[in-house]
Amino acid sequence: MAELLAPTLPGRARMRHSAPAAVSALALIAMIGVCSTLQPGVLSVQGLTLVLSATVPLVIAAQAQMTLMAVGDIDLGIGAFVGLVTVVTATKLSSSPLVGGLVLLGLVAAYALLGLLIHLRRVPSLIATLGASFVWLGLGLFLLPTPGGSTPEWLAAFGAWQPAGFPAPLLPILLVTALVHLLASRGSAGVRMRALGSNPVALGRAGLRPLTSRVIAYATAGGLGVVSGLALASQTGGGDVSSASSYTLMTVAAVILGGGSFSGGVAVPWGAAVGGVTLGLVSVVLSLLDVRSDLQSAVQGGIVLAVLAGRVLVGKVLR
Amino acid sequence: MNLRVTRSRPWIWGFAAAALIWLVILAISGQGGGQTLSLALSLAPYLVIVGLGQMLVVTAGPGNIDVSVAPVISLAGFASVAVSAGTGSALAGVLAGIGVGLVVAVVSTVAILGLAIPPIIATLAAGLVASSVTLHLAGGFTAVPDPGLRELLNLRPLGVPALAVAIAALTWLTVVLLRRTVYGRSLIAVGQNRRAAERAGVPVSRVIATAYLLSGALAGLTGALLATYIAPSADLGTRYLLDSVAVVVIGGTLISGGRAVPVGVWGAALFFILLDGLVNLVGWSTAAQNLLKGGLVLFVLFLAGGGDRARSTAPRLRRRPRPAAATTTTTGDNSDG
Amino acid sequence: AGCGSTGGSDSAAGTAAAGGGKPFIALSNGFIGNGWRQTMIAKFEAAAEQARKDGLIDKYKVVNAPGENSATEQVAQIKSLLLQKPDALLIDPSSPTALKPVIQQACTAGVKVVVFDSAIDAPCAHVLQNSFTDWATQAAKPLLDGIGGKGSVIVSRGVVGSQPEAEMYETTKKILAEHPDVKTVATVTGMCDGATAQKAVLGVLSSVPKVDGVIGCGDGHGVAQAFATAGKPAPAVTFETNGRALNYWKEKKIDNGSVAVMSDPGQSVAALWEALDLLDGRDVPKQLTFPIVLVEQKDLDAWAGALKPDEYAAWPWTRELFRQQVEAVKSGGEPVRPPIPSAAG
Amino acid sequence: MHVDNLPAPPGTERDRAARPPVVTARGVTKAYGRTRALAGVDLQVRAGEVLGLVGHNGAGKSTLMRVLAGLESCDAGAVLVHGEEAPAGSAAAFGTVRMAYQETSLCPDLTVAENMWISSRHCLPRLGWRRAASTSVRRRLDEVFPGHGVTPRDRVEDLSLAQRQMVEIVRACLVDRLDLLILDEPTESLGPDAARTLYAYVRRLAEAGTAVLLISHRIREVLSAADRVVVLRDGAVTADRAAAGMTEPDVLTLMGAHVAVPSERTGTAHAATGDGTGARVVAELRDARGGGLHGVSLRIAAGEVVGLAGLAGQGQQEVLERLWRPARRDTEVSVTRAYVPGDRQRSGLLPLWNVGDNLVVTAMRGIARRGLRRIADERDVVRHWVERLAVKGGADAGITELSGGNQQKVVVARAFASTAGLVLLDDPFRGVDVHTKTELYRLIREEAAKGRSIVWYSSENAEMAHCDRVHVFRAGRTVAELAGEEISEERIIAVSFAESDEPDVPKEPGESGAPDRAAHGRTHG
Ligand SMILES: Nc1ncnc2c1ncn2[C@@H]1O[C@H](COP(=O)(O)OP(=O)(O)OP(=O)(O)O)[C@@H](O)[C@H]1O
Ligand SMILES: Nc1ncnc2c1ncn2[C@@H]1O[C@H](COP(=O)(O)OP(=O)(O)OP(=O)(O)O)[C@@H](O)[C@H]1O
Ligand SMILES: [Mg+2]
Ligand SMILES: [Mg+2]
Repeated sequence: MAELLAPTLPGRARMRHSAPAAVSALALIAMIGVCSTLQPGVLSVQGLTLVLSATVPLVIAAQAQMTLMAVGDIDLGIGAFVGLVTVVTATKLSSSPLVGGLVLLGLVAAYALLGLLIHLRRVPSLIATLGASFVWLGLGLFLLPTPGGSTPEWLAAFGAWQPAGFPAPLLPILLVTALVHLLASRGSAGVRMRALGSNPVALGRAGLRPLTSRVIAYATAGGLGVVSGLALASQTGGGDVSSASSYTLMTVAAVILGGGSFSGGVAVPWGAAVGGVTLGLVSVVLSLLDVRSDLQSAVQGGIVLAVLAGRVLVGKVLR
Repeated sequence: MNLRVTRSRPWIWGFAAAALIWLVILAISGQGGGQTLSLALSLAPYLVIVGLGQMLVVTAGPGNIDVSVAPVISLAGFASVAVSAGTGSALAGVLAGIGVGLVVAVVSTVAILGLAIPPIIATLAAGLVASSVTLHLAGGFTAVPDPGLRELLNLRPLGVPALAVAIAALTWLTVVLLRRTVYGRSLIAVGQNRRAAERAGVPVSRVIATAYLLSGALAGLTGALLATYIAPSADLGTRYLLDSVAVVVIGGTLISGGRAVPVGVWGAALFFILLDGLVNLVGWSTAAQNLLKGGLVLFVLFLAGGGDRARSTAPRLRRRPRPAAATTTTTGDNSDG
Repeated sequence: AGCGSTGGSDSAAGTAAAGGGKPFIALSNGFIGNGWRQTMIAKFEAAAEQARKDGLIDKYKVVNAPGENSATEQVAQIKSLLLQKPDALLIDPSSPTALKPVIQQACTAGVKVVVFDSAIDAPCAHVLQNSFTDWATQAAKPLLDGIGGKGSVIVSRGVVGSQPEAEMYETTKKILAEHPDVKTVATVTGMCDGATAQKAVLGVLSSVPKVDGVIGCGDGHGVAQAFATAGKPAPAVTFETNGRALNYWKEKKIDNGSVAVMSDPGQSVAALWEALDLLDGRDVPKQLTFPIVLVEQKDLDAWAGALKPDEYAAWPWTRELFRQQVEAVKSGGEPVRPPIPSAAG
Repeated sequence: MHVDNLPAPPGTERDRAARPPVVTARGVTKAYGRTRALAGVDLQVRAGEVLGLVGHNGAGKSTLMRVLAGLESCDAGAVLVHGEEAPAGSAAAFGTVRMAYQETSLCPDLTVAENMWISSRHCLPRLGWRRAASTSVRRRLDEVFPGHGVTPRDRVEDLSLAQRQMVEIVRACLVDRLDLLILDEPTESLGPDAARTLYAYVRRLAEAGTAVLLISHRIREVLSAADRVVVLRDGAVTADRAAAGMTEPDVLTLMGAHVAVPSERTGTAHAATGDGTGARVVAELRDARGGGLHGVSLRIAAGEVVGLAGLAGQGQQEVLERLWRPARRDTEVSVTRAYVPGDRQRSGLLPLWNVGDNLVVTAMRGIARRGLRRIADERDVVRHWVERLAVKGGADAGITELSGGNQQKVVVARAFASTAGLVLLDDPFRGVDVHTKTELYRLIREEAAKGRSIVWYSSENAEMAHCDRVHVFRAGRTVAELAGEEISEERIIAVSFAESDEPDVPKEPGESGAPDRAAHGRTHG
C-alpha cells in the first residue's frame, strides 16, 4: 500500500506495476463492503478482529511464498511446513522454550539447506519443495501422531489479546508486512534476491554469489513460515500438521493477486498481504452469503477469477 | 551410474528407483516378484494417463501446470458412470468422461489465454467450479459402473494387465505426437521460448490451448476408467494432483518446459506405486511413510541433479531470455534487447 | 422455543429470542468432499427444513469449509458465523484441537455449541459422537468369527494420525491379541476410503500369502475389488454402509462374516435435537455416545434397498428417539435402535 | 560522492607507449572442448589509451574480454593486473577492471538505482545507498549521455534498448577507481548522438588516465575513437597498429583476407522499381494509424526489398508488427510471411534444440502432410541451408554453442527456408561481423530475385543501400521515400534529422522522445 500512496506522481509504468495490487485492494474493499451490508457487525472492532484473525497466518505464509517467488522459485511445501511449526510449538516449545526454540531454528536452517541443495543441484524448486512437503508432514506426524498438545501460555495469550479500539490481528499483519517490505523491497538483501530472480548472470558477474541470495531467500521464507506457524498455533491452541495444508496453493494465489509473478524478480509484500486478506475473506463472505453447500467452491473459484480478470482489464487499459 | 547417460536419458531415474523398490519388496516378502509387478502395472496406467496430460501442459513452457486434474477426475467419474448407466454403453460413458474433462479445460483455457490469468490460478478456479458440480451430482447419485468395462479393466492375460498394454500404446502415440507431428514440435518450441516460437510462425495460443484440452481430456479419461475400476466418489481424484506433477518431473520432463519425456512417466508412476506397496507391506506409520516418500523424492532429485540453472529454476514466464549457458559463459548478444 | 440461554449479557440467543422467538441454528462442517459428509449434511438439511416448517426453528445455515479438511478455513468460517449471532452452533470439526479457542469464543458469546462426529477438548461444548471402540469391535469381532478364528488377516487402518483412528487401532490390536491363531500379514493405510484401500491392498497383495479377512473401517468394497483384480477370492471384509457397497455385497452373495459398519451420519440430526433441547433449557449430558451403524447379513436387504449408491446408512433420529437415547445414556441402559428406513430419502 | 571520483590525470605526458600497462595478457590460451577460442594471446593495455579490438565473429574477442576481466580463467598463460599475476575470479585483483557487456548485464525487474547497487555496492554507503546510487547514476548519465531520459527509479524493463545500453555503460563506469573499462560493442543499439557523446566521454576518461578497451564491428567508429587497433583472428593477435593513418579497408583486410567491403550500392540489378506499378503488390499499408503510427502508407511489390530507416524507435518495428499480424483493416497482406527477429536470444533461439531443428521449425509446416512431419524432406532443407550459409558447427550442433553470428545465420535461414512470400527483417544484423553480413546481404538479393518480397528494418543506415526503396521514419510517419540512387547513408541521416523543418510532427505528451521509445521497448525490445 505504501507503493500506492507514494507521494510522487506515479508514471504509467509504475502504475502498471502496482495495478494488480490495487485491483485486489479494491476487491478487498468491495468484499468488506458486502460483508458489512450483510452483517453490520463486521465493521466494529470486534467484528474486524473476528474476520481478520484467521487471515493472519495466511498473510504471513504468503509473505514467505512471496519471498521465494521473488527469486523465481515456488514453494509447494509451505502448508505442510506451517503445520509442522504448529506441531513443534504445541509440543517442544511448550515443554521447554529452549529446546523448542532450537528446533524452530533448526527448521529455518533446514529451509536454508533446501535452498542450498536446490541451487547446487540445479533442480526445480517446484518438485524439491513438493518432496520436502512430505518430509515436513512426516516429521509433524512423528512428533505428534494425532493433533493435540497445547501452545505455550504467552502465545495463547497473544492469540486471545483484544485491545480496545483496535483490531488486534491488524498488528501482526502490518508489522510482518512492513518488515518484509524493508527486507525485500528496500534493503540490499532484497535487491540480491530479486536480482537472482531477474537475471542471475548479472548477479554472478557483479561478484555476488547467486547461491547466497537463494539461501537468504529460503532462510527468510523458513523464518516467515515459522512466524506463520506460531500465529496459527496461537489461534488454534494446539498442533496439527495438516491444519494449514490449504495454504500451499492459497499463498501462491495470494501473491499472484498481489501482483507477483512466477518469473521472479519482483517483491510485492503489500500486494501479498492484500491478496492474503482477500482470499481469507472469501470464506467469510461465503458463510455470510446464503450460498448452497454444493455451490460454495464454485463461488470461491468465481471470485478469484473475477478479481484476476479485473486486474487484467486494468492492466490492458494502462498499457 | 554414468552421469552423461542419465543426462541424455532422463527417464532412467524413475525406472531405476522403481527397480530398487521392487528389489526391496522382493527381499522382504521373498515371493511373488512377478505378481508384484503385475499388480503395480494394473494400478500404474491411471496415474500414467493423467501424468501424460500433465506432461503436455508442463511442456508448454514455464508456469504452465494443470491443477484441475483432481476435481476433473472426480467429476468425470460421476459423469461417465451416470452416462454409461443411462445409455447402457460403456463407450458412451468413457466419452462423457472425456467430454467433461474437455469442458473444464475450456474454462481454464479461456481464463489463461483470454484473461491472461496465470495457469496455476486459472486451473485452480476451474477445478473449484468442477468440484461444485461434482458435489451436486453426488447428491442424488444412483448409477453403478458398467460391469463389462470393469471386467475389461481387470483383464490380465498372462499376468499382463490389458489396460497397461493399452496405455503403453497411448504413451507410444504421445511419443509419436511429440516427435513426428507438427503439433508436437510446435508445443516443444513454444515451451522452449514462446516469443521465438511465435516469431517462427507457430500459432502459440492454439498450441497451448490444445495442450490444456488434451490434459483435460486425459484427466477425464482417467476419471472414467478409475470410477469404473474403483467407484465414483467425490474425492476420487484428490491424490492425483500432486502425484501427476511429481511423476512428470521425476520422469525427466523439464518443469520449465520444452522437453517432454513420456516414457519417464511410466518409470515414475511405477516408482510411486511400488513405494506405496512397500510402505504398506512393511506397515510403517504414516509419519515414516511420508518421511520415506519425501526423502526418496528429494534423494532421486538431488542425485540426478538438473540441467542449466537458468532453465531449471521453477516456472518462469519467459518474458525475457536467460542467456542459455549462463553458468559458464555469456553467449549471444543483446539478451535483454 | 424458550429463552434458555441466559449466559451472555447481550447474547445471540437473547437477540434472536427477542426478535422471532425461535432459534437460529448454524452448522459448520470442516469438509464436504466425501459421501459420508454429504449424507450427513443432506440429513441435517432435511431435518432442519422440516423443523423450520414445524415452527421449531426460525432459520438454519450450513457452512462447509472448502478444500481439503482445512481447520484454518473452518476457524475463519466459524468466526464469521459468530458475527451472525446464531443461537446454537453445530460443528463437525476438521481437527480435534484447532477449533478449541474459537469454540471457547462461541461459548463466551453465549452460543450453545454442539460438537458431533468427533470428540473435542473444549469444556464448554457439548459433544455427541459414536463410540469408536464399538466401531472397531464390530468391524473385527464378527469378521474374525466368520473366518473361524484362525487364518491370515490384513488390517486396513483409517486416517492414521486422527484421534478416532488411534482409538480404533488400539481396540483392533486388543481383539487380535485375543485371537492367537489369527496372523496379521500386513497393515495398510486405507483411510476408511474404498479407493485408497483398494490401491493399498493391491500394493501388498502379491507379497502376502493367502488372506482370509481384511479388518478395515468401512473400505470393504474397494478391498473386495482389489482381490478381484488380483484374481483372488474375496475375503471377509468390513464394507462401507453406503448403497453401492451394500448392493455389491448383496449381489455378489458374499457370506463369509463380512459386515458393514460405520459411524452414523444422522448424528447431525441428533445434534440438532440436542441443540434445541439445550436451548429449551433441558438437561443434556455434556458427553453423549450414540450407536454406530452396523449392517449385518440379516439387515442387508432392508438397508440395500433403502439407500442410493452414494448415500450412507443413517439412523433416522427423531426428537422422540433422541430423547429416549439421552435417557438411555443417562441411565446406562441399552442404546435405542431406531428403525431401518424403508425408502431412500 | 566518492563514486564519482575520477582518477587524477597522470600529468601531461603524451607518450602513451611509455605509460605503465594496466592489464597484460601473456600467452593466454583457452579452449572449450575442441574449440580453441584463444590460441596464445599477448596483449597489453596501457593506462590512458583507447585500444580498439576488432575481429570476425568467433575470433575470440568476447572470450578474451572475459579473461581480462577476471570472469574466466585461462588454460595456459597468465593475466597480469598492474604487473602482478591475478587469479581469475579474484575481486581484489580485478576490482578496477570494469566491463560493459554487449548484451547488457542488468536485472530487468530492478530499478536503475538497484542495478547500480549490485555492481557498484563497494563504493556505496551501507545506509542510504539508494539515495547515493541515485545521485551518482543520474550525475554520470547526465555527463555521458545528455538527454538520456532515464530516472534512477525506472525499472530497467521499462527502458528502451538504447537507454538500457546507456545504463549498462554507466554501470561499468561507476566505481571508486577505474583502471580499465571494457566496452563490448557498446554502440550497436545506440543512436548516433549517444554514440558521439559516448566516444567523447571515452576520450575524457582516457585523458584522465583510464585505459579503455573498445570492441566493435563498426570499424570506422573504432578508427576514430581508438589510439591503437588490435586485430584478433582465430584466437590470436594478428595485427597491432596505431589507429592513426589506418583506413577501413586496411582493417578489413587485416581481419580476414577476402572480406568484401560493403559498398554503398552493391545491388546492381534491382528488381521492380517499387512504386507499385510494375510488379504485383503483395502487401499494403493504407494510412495506418494507432499503436505508435501516425498515418503510414506503403506498398510492397513482389520481388522487392523495401527498407525502413530512420532513428531507432520511430515506428519501423510497428510497421513490421502490422505486416506480421495484419489485424486491422488498414493493413492488407496477400502472401504468407516469415519473420527474422533481431533480438535472437529473446525472440529467435529455441535453446534446447540443435541447429537443424531450429532452422526447420518454420518450414516444417509447409513440408508436413496432414500434420505429420516428413523428416527426410526436412533434413534436405536443413542440409541445403547449412551449406548455403556455411553455418559453423553443422546441423547437429546445439544452437547455444554457436557464436552470435552463426546463431543469427540460423535464424535468418529459418525464415528463408520457409515458402513465405514476404520476409520481415527486424534489424537482424546487429553485432554480426562484416563477412557474415556480406553473405546475408547476398542471400537477401538472391531471394528477392526469386520473387520474394522483403521488408527490412535496420538501425544501420549503410545497410539500406541494399534496398530497392527506403522509407525513412520519424515519429510514427514516413518523412521520405528514397529509391534507387537516392539511397545513401548521408541522405538518410539528413532526412531523419531534419527536425527543424518538420514543424507538423505531432508531439503528444508522452508520445515523443524517450517515453515513446520506452513504450516501444516494452513491445519489441
Ligand atoms: N563457453 C564456450 N564454450 C565453448 N566454446 C566457446 C565458449 N566460448 C567461446 N567458445 C569458442 O571460442 C571461440 C571464440 O569465441 P568468442 O566468443 O571469443 O568470439 P568473438 O571474437 O567474441 O566473436 P564475436 O565477434 O562474434 O563476438 C568460438 O569459436 C567458440 O567456438
Ligand atoms: N555454451 C557454449 N558452449 C559451447 N560453445 C560455445 C558456448 N558459448 C559460446 N560458444 C562458442 O563460442 C564462440 C563465440 O561465441 P560468442 O557468443 O562469444 O560469439 P561472438 O564472438 O560474440 O559472435 P558475434 O560477434 O556474432 O556475436 C562460438 O563460436 C561458440 O561455438
Ligand atoms: Mg563476442
Ligand atoms: Mg558477439
